[in-house]
Amino acid sequence: MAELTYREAVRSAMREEMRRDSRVILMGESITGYGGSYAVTKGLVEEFGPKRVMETPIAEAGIVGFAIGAAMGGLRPVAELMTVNFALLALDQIVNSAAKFHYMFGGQWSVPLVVRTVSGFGQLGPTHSQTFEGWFASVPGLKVVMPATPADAKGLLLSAIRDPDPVIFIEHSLLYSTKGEVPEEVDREVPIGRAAVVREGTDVTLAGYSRMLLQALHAAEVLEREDGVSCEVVDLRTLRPLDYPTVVGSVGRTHRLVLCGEDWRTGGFGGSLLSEIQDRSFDDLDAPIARVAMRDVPLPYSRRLEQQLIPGSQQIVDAVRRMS
Amino acid sequence: MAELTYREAVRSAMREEMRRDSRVILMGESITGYGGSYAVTKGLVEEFGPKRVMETPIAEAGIVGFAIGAAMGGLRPVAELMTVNFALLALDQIVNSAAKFHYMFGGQWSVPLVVRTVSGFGQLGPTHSQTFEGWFASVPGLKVVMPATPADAKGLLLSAIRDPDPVIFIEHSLLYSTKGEVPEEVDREVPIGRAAVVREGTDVTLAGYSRMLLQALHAAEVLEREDGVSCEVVDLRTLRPLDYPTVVGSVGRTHRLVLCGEDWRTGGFGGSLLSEIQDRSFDDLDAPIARVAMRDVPLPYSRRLEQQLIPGSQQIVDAVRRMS
Amino acid sequence: MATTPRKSRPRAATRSAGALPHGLTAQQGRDMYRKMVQIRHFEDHAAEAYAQAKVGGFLHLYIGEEAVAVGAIAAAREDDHILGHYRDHGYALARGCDVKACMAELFGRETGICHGRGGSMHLADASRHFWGGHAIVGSHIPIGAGMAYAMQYREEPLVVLDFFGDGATGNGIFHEGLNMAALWNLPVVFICENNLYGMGATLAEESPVSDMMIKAEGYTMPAVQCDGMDVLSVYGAVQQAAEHCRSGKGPFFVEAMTYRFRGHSMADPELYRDKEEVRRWRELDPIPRFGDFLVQHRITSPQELAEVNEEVEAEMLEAVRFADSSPWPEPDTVDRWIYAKPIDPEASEETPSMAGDPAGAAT
Amino acid sequence: MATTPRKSRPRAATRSAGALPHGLTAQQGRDMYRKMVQIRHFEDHAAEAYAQAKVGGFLHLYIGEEAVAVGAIAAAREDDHILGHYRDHGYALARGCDVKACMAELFGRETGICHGRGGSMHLADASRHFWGGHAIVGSHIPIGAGMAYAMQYREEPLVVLDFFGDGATGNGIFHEGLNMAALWNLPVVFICENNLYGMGATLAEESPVSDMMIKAEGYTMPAVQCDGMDVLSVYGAVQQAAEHCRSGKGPFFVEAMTYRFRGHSMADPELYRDKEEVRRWRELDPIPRFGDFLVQHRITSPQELAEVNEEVEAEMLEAVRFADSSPWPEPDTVDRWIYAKPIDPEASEETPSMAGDPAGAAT
Ligand SMILES: Cc1ncc(C[n+]2csc(CCOP(=O)(O)OP(=O)(O)O)c2C)c(N)n1
Ligand SMILES: Cc1ncc(C[n+]2csc(CCOP(=O)(O)OP(=O)(O)O)c2C)c(N)n1
Ligand SMILES: [Mg+2]
Ligand SMILES: [Mg+2]
Repeated sequence: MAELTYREAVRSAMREEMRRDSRVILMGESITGYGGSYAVTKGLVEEFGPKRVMETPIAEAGIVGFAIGAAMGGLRPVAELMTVNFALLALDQIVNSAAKFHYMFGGQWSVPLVVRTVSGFGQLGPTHSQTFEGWFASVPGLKVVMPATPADAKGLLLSAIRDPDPVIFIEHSLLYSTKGEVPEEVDREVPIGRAAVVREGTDVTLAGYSRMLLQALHAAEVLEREDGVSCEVVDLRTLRPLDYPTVVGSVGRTHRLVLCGEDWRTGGFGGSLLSEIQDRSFDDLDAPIARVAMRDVPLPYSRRLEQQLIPGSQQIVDAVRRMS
Repeated sequence: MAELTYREAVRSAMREEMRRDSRVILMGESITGYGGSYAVTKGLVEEFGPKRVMETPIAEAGIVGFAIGAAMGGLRPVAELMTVNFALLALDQIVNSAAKFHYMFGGQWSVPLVVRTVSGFGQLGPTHSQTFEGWFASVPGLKVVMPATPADAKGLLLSAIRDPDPVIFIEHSLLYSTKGEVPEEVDREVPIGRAAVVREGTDVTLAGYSRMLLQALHAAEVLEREDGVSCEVVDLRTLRPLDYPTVVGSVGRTHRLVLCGEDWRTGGFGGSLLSEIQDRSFDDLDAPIARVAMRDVPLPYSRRLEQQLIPGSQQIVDAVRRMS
Repeated sequence: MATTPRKSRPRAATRSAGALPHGLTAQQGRDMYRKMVQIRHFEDHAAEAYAQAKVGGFLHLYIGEEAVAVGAIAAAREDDHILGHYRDHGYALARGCDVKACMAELFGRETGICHGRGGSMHLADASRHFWGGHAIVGSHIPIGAGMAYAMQYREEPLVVLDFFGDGATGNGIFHEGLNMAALWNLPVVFICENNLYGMGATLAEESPVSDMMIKAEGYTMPAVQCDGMDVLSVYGAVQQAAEHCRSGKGPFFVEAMTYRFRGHSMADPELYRDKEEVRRWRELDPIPRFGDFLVQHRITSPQELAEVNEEVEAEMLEAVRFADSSPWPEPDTVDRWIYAKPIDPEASEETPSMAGDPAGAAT
Repeated sequence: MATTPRKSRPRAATRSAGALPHGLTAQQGRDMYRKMVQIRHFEDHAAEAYAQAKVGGFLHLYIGEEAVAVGAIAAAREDDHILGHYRDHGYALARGCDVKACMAELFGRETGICHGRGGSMHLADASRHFWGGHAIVGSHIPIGAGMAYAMQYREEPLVVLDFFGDGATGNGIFHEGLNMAALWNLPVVFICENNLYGMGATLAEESPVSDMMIKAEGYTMPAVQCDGMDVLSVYGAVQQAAEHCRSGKGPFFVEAMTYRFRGHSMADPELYRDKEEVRRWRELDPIPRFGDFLVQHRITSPQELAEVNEEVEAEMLEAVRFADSSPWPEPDTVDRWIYAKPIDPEASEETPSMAGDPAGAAT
């Protein structure tokens, strides 16, 4: 085990997989000389050269289309879209090409593509502070992964690169400098499609992913300390396919559920989750499922307004308190 | 009152508004000589000329960006995106430009833009049979309208063109030839943001929009005839902002709710709706809210497979029967 | 508006008997003729089946443009890669895809080349290096560049032929793809089928320049224009282009001037062009034109051509019979192929350790 | 990789005292100088405030490029429209936007030019026809074309200046916008600030051609290159371009060769370019260069220039004070401006008639 930052964990997954498999290539904007806008790819072009770490023009749709073709030609491309806000420019390629080919061509070939991108905020203003995991997670044919910890960031990225299907891998800018133990063995994949109970509890389940998982863990501590409430915390890790059994199992024990996300409440992924879990757990539930989500506002630049809007552990604590 | 098809109703809203207001222009692919891929704009270039009915290159992002600029310059553009599948190419402009400007520039100007587009299927294959209303409806700053009847198609389009905000107006290819009474007066707007109880009932509420509204009405008839179940049917009409009071009011009377949509179950708009209505109506509900939605499959070309997947009145009937 | 066919290039009419230009053998010439006839008859039958509601959705006919796919694909190696747009029957048949399986695809049957999942717009045959049939205009342009990158990276001497229409050049994705191909010097031939219309839009409505090859200049990409109604002209242009690519000199742009004799799709009322224009172009029909050429050069005879027509017609009747009597996909297969590696979380244990399982790579 | 500054065009050094080229008056010359100084000082203070964490998010400095915005905007009418990208302080100040309000925007205050909602990347001032500050690369290019269409349609003699970087030309949206502007002959000047980098990508990594103006050729759009380190060169180019547009001759492309002295944003470690290159370009600093020119031509004196510097510095200190002491937006205003016409279905009666209400237009 080594202690790595989330950023280093992502980088080490790429580095190890590139060492292991010469088909793996990276491509993206400012990922070479600049080292990536969040410094994730730093040092990789020096080790692997510009044929394997490709500096691209600012052309998100082209990047993803190109990576799809490279995948069809036998490579294992990892395309970086600088932030998920710019992924909107590539949605056609992601949805109409990557997610469709295996199905619509009758299983003739698959698209082993990873699209790495980043959610987050921090006074970036309305166009640069969004998160769209729910959109990706609604598309059959895509797998969608959002790791919360360095260990998962590494293990899930290894799985994603080795997966024969297109995987949308969403990192979080506010997690890059968080640290955690990461197994060193090259083959420590974390399987796609499995949630994890990361804290056991008896009174309420908090289910989250990415940054909100850490917020949920923090909320669990506060609730234990201040309210004597025992929270079970589930890290969803993969949004598609979603590991409903783990969530339903937890709800079967706690009878209460809070879903924690950062996307807008209306149309956000939490609604879909809630709908499905309600179906499966209706008789287990002692209270309506609660959601913590972003208020329906384009996230403004001003620090004060932004801080007021970003969901965090306090909102989770409040949601639990309102339940009981 | 005149009997018009849904197609004619959409066309007549544009024609009347163009006669009334010289700032209104149309733009889109094959909307002039060809008359529009669903013949909606037929005859308009002949009446208003190519300066007001603009044939564009096949450039969805450019079309929407251009229309945003035209709106900022004082015009009232109605941009047609041939189908909602191609709207993916324009999502950046819709989400990061149109939906954001009024907010992020501090209310200095608005973007009075209508994006008309079309959902639907009919052996069009996986890339051409999708519907993304839930994505649009999740974006603060957009208004999203999906009319079910010719009268609403006309009245809501009039409202949309006159609205100072960007409105996504989604028609349905399978509704174009349906007929209905449409008021003739030019100013018969149907207000954005109001649902309508289109059939009264006592046992269960069926809420739908666009084509699924007609399916719900049909299901209501079947259920009344065959099961003696009295359905109240609510036409949501506007998905953002959504008229929750009308839905909640109906559920207060019937205590049961089926949400009817055509988008994929996972991540679809129904999940968001369910989440919100459950919050508001938990104590009123005698059964979990049921959803009719598209199975999570890229809609295949083959007629047999497609027919098996498309949600319709039978699924609504089944959902109600499972409830009681 | 370009309403008059361009003057075609000088024909090879002065060559001696039995000789074809560009190093083509007589057999290759006869094969190319047969391929064009196949495409034509295939589509006539497809249109008929569409009228009988046996084929549904969008059906885009390539009739009139057969020389482009046939000439271009004949000029490539068998294992060179092909991508094209939704008007794709020509690419499939020119590449030698199974005619029955193609027809069955249009009929939506399990025996279809994509098991009925894709339909007319999404034919593909990976075993023949034909990678689709792409229905989103221009989307396959960067995809083709990416495939070419994989060939370059893997040092395979293969070239990608990427076909699209004049209309696609108005979409940004076209430029993003060309830019990347040029930046990285990739072995891809971009083949623009300039048929003067993008659905109902005329060339003049799509683009301020009417020669699409001009658009390659911003990428310092060499380009040629050829007569898309003359299979030999296309063959020559693509042969030159593919050689250029294969020798490591980077991408090449070929513009084939052509015309679709039928509407954009079966739904097209064709109000945007006049019958006289269509008539003039029909006179350049590439099939009789090449047939006459072959006869003139004594590479074949009128009788042989008539036989080809009959054989192909019989083949097509058989294909329609096959398609029509083929089974539908089984209802319970509708979830197949959403993923190459389906993952069923329902099968997972409830609380896997956070470190995950060390299962081997799925490569 | 273009690492050496291009030779600048011949300077107007032979002109007689007091005379400026392009018909500029002495006062206009002095104003342009002051504007450049304003931008420089504004950004120095912004960078300082950023270091103090009073300004957050992304901050992109225009230092080194001031001559482009100032020269171009001076060459336009006051009511011509301006759009630009996220590196936008220069456009705002060159257009005369309130310095305090701009600074307060960076501080996220209610007194900000966009009430703190947009921040540095999203400055705008509709009253001065400055339409933003656009943070999605290239997104404003078709938007500018659309505004130009509105001007043409309404027969207003106004021109749009649309500023973007070299990097933006790799994005499809650039081409879609240029194509439309050319097709419809619109009065828009596309101003490409070629500063040799798109974030960390060099020109050679972005584009197979290093002169961005070549990309206008595919649209038959006239183009000129100018020295972006020389405010007069930019002025001349944009004056010519705007005249062309205003006289109904359609769009025009101006490429200004320039250089950003600082990193892409405050977060940039600048590993991708060498210090020597930066040093060489710094020698071409447009501010002292134009100052010297004005002194040489006796349009101003070194003392006057020093005074300008002092006045501007005082102005900026005042702006920082203003911003720093301005109120934050009120928490309960966070929902303001999501819509121009908010609709509250909560206020609706439950069952409106299907025909809807006949309320008047919201125009
Ligand atoms: C992105 C996108 N926009 C619009 C369409 C609808 N559409 C299908 S074909 C077509 C015209 C394409 O013209 P061209 O590229 O010239 O090819 P042709 O049909 O003439 O062979 C259009 C607009 C589409 N499929 N994809
Ligand atoms: C569509 C999109 N992709 C990526 C980014 C991230 N990004 C911001 S600025 C920039 C570089 C732009 O370079 P250029 O156009 O040359 O302008 P410059 O910064 O040099 O002034 C990039 C990649 C973005 N904002 N939008
Ligand atoms: Mg065409
Ligand atoms: Mg630049």
